Amino acid sequence: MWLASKIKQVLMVMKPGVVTLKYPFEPRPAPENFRGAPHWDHTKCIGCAGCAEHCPARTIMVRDLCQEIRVLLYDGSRCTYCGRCAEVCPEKAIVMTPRFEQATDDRNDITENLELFMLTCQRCGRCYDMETTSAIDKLGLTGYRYDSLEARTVIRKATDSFRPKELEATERYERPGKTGD
Amino acid sequence: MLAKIAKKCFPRSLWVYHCNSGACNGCDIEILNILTPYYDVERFGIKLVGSPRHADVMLLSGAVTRPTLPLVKRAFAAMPGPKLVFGIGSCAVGGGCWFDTYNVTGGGATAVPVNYYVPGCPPRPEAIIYGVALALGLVDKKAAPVELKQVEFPIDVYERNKAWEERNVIYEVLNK
Amino acid sequence: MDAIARIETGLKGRFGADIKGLSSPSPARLFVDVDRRALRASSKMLIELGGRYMVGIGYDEIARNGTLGLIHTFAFDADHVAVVLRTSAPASDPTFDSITPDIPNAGWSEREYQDLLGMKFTGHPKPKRLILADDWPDGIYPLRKEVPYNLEPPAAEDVAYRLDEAPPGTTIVPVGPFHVSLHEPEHFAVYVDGETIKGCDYRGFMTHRGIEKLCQTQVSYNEVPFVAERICGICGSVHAVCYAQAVETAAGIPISRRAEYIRTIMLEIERLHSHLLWLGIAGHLIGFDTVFMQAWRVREKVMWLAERITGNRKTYGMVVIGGVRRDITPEIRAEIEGLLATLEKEVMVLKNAVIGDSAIHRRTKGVGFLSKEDTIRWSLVGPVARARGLRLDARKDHPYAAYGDMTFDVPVVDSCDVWGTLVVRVLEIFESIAILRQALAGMPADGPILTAIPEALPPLRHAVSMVEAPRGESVHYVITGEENRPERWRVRAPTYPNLQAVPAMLLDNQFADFPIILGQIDPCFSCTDRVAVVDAGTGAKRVLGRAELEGMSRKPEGGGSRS
Amino acid sequence: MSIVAIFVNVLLFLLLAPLFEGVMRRITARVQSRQGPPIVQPYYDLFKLLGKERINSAGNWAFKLAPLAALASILAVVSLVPFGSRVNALGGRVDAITVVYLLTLGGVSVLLGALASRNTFAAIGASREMVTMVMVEPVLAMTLILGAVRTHSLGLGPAVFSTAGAGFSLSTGVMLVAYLLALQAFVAKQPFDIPEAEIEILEGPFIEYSGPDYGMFRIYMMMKQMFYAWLFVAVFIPIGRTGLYPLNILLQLLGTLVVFVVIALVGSTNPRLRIDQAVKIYAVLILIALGAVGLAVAGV
Repeated sequence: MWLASKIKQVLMVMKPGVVTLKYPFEPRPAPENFRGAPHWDHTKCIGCAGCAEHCPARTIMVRDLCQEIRVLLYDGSRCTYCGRCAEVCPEKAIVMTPRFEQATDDRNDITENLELFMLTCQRCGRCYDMETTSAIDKLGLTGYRYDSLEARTVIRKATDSFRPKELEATERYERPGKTGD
Repeated sequence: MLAKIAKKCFPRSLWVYHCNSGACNGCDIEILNILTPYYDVERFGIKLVGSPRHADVMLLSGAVTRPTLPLVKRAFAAMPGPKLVFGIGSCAVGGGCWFDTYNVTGGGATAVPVNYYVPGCPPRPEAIIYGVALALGLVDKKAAPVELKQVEFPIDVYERNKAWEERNVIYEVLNK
Repeated sequence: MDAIARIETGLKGRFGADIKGLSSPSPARLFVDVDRRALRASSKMLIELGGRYMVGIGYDEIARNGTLGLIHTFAFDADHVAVVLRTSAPASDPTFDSITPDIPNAGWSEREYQDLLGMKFTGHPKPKRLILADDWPDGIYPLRKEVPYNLEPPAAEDVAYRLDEAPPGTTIVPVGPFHVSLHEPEHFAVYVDGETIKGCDYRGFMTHRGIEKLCQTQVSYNEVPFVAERICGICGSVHAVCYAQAVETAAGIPISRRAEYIRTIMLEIERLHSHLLWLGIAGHLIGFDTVFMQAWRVREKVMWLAERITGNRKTYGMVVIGGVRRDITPEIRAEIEGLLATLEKEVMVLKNAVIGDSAIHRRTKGVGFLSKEDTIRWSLVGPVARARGLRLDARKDHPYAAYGDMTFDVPVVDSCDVWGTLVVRVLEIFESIAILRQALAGMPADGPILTAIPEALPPLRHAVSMVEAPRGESVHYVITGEENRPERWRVRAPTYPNLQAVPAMLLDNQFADFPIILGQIDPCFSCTDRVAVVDAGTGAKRVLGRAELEGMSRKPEGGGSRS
Repeated sequence: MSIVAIFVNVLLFLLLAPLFEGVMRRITARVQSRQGPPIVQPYYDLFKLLGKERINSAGNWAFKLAPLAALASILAVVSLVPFGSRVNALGGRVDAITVVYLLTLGGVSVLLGALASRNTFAAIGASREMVTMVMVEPVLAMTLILGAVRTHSLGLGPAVFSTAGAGFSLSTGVMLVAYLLALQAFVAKQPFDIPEAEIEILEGPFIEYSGPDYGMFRIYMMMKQMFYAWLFVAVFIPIGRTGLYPLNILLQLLGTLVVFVVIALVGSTNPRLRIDQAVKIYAVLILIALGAVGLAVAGV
């Protein structure tokens, strides 16, 4: 009886045969609405920082360098790929690409650095939570959002409440190389 | 001569030691998943072992919480010779949603030197296999930093030295 | 209504003066505000009236009225009612008399708020540290409002966790933080005499990540479901649904019938993959790797389906407050039906192979025995309770989402051991398939899947909600707050009560069975991160230092272990 | 010529033991419907282990000596054994009892290593290994004694090839059954791989060993497996009796391969037993073996 059940088991498991996928040598693409790495389309982004407000992992940081330039840094190391930013963006500038092969040996490979030109804001009212205040009103040089890109943390404080020492730490901002094409 | 053979055989037989330092066990299930029939990393010679003494690769999953920080360091120290550390999942790569709460010390890098990061929450088994293949040198890296500018700004705003501030009067107005 | 009336008259009769308020916002809920003097007596009475203790919640109201609030929740499963007992104490002297002597399951809640809120419980049998790390300085209570969420205090001097004294004649086997069978950092000091287990002490909390504090200070309402999903990697959407339901009942937001159906479908898909996962892990724990491989091969199709529906294999991200984010389109519906057909055949093959195998009988029958009375006393939930003759299922006792109009039966076995839990879980897979078919058929064809949330949710509303996770009943308690953020959010996972009973199940079993006995409750420590201690009976006092905790890993070069 | 046979024995066993282990891992993988490692994977594992750093965590001489003693004992057994049914120079001078003694020495050195590493899991592994050795070695000893009784000589050649020498009989049949059932325990594979239970006590006795030490224990385990599988073929199945020495070796290796396939199939379809359940089964095995020897003494 014991032997019979064993032989039956062996035959039973042999039926499906070898099912191993030859993955790294044959591609296994993710389904089309897969929530992979988010990508910012800098031509559509209006710099309203709605995504930075709504990211559960607080990996999207916004900093105003001066009256005209707002820098948006997405640090992929803590991103949990929940797709909340893509859902909240009023301009649908963020797309959850089906890219999942993000393995790397240096954490800077999974970051996105966007420089947005804020001078041409026409107060069109499309940006995030327009009814309370517009992004440009908050934008005063002191900047309503001054997250530390170096320490990669969202600080949610305006610049004027910073001590000078903290400001120096953020001086070493290097501009991204290529122009948005 | 033996050392040369051993070095050549090292990537072909990686014994993996799984260290969960505070993960939600989503990544642990994916780590076990790559041993199951559909993905089966044993074809690369990877085996899950129970003791750090026999291990070559430490699979770190989970944001290193305060109590596990010394334990992860000890487990890493207990591993012999040529060893690698893989950080699997957003918690190990950067600390996850709770990277800065009172009981979490941040990602895997705060405890041990991490060689390869596999982001994802949880990363697909294919993504983990891709990370392993990257370490074995079978594939090359696809991730690259993205840096974009909306416009090439005419004046260079970034010359933040004394001269620039005098020239630009708006700073006096605001710095009172 | 008669149940609520019966409880009200009972409580008023005994504690007329001390009861400050009775309110019943819905036919299935009763909120009782009682003075802290009568807390223990009223809790004892609720248990005698047939209640089952669920969870305790502590919250900090110092800013508002200078008090620390304490809530105990009880479930009356037969009458489909949940009773919430609320009391508070001035912040100057936050002492309550402990209810653990009558209700052993409350031991953990009270110790948790001793750690996190600084409350004191007189008469608690084991007031040891529970949640915070060993080197967390005393006096700092993280859940208090004035303590920032990202505080990292310097380590107190190397204070080692005092494990219980070992019974005489037993050696300590440290099933250490990184044990192959545990998959999660928990430490069991198992007291072994030869091969039989005499007792066990457990120091957990290595996966405590301060989620509740995070979601009270940093994360807003609609992001909390995405953090809730990552509390546990296997029953993620259970926590998200439970949280969303709690907020919706608290704020009174109605959600569309179609969204409820989609939530039910996602919960059942999660139960399918969770039970198949456990079947594989159980096979792995008794050394039968072929069952592990075959069960997970069958499970893989469910994961691929979930990936196509929701965009991620495990953290579905479907649930937000007010409904669901993605819809079940007709072609996905066809795919689900196709999967259910193949799954039924494959799981039938697995069932015959596993249940018919005498070798598995030998390793699971009579192992990890816990009598029905102990199960009631420890108020265990889920398949562990259903394998011991208790018909407990939140889907039937406290119906939520679309379970009201699903017809399914709850498999109950009374063999009181690991074998019972295995049979119950396999039968539940077939029940889930049946529920999924009914849900797909009964889903309203159209209708919105997400209702807009009003401007701001009304603050200071209390609500408790229960969801049947694959491991048992998961309870969430929410108090709504201002600035678009919950004031207090309490999570109790099913492993929380079950883990307390593990040491009782371990007594007088073989050490080789330790993994499978622990495995039968399908522990999800990241859900629970709680501590259980067994009274290991008599025994000389022997204090063990931190080194014993890391028995697994030692310093090289003559480090030498101290066994 | 018989001096060369010693080297042939040692070389063949050293080279082919990992190959058979690779075959077994491949079959276990196929039963679990997955592709499984390449056949030469154990070679990679061994060479990698030899290249790793050695952590001497217990620091005493017994801890360092144990792997050497284990490897030495199994190499001694392998060099004595009449492989390819030709008694070599060393084989002539020893008898069956020496082989049993050397095999037990291997088990004892594993115990020595486990207890020297002062680790709680190793201590439990050592106690289980002791129980297995005490209960299972007698069955091996009785197989050889049966051969000696039937061929009236304790010499290694006649004791091992007793069926070929004195023909098949009822006692050999009963002994065949006992040996087959005990094979899984000899080889320490799935239903009986309790001392090295990977799940509960993390590779049991070998938990503290790393790098070359653990490599030596692995090769020791592999060669022990191959020896027991070969012994089954040599004692009970009269193939490899032709005059040609290389042909004998080839036939016996094929027989060993078949035995390995059977071990792998049985191993992958059974959960691990607990030590107390296993002890009950071992007791039954010893009784069957004693019965067989009794029959042999009665001349049946």
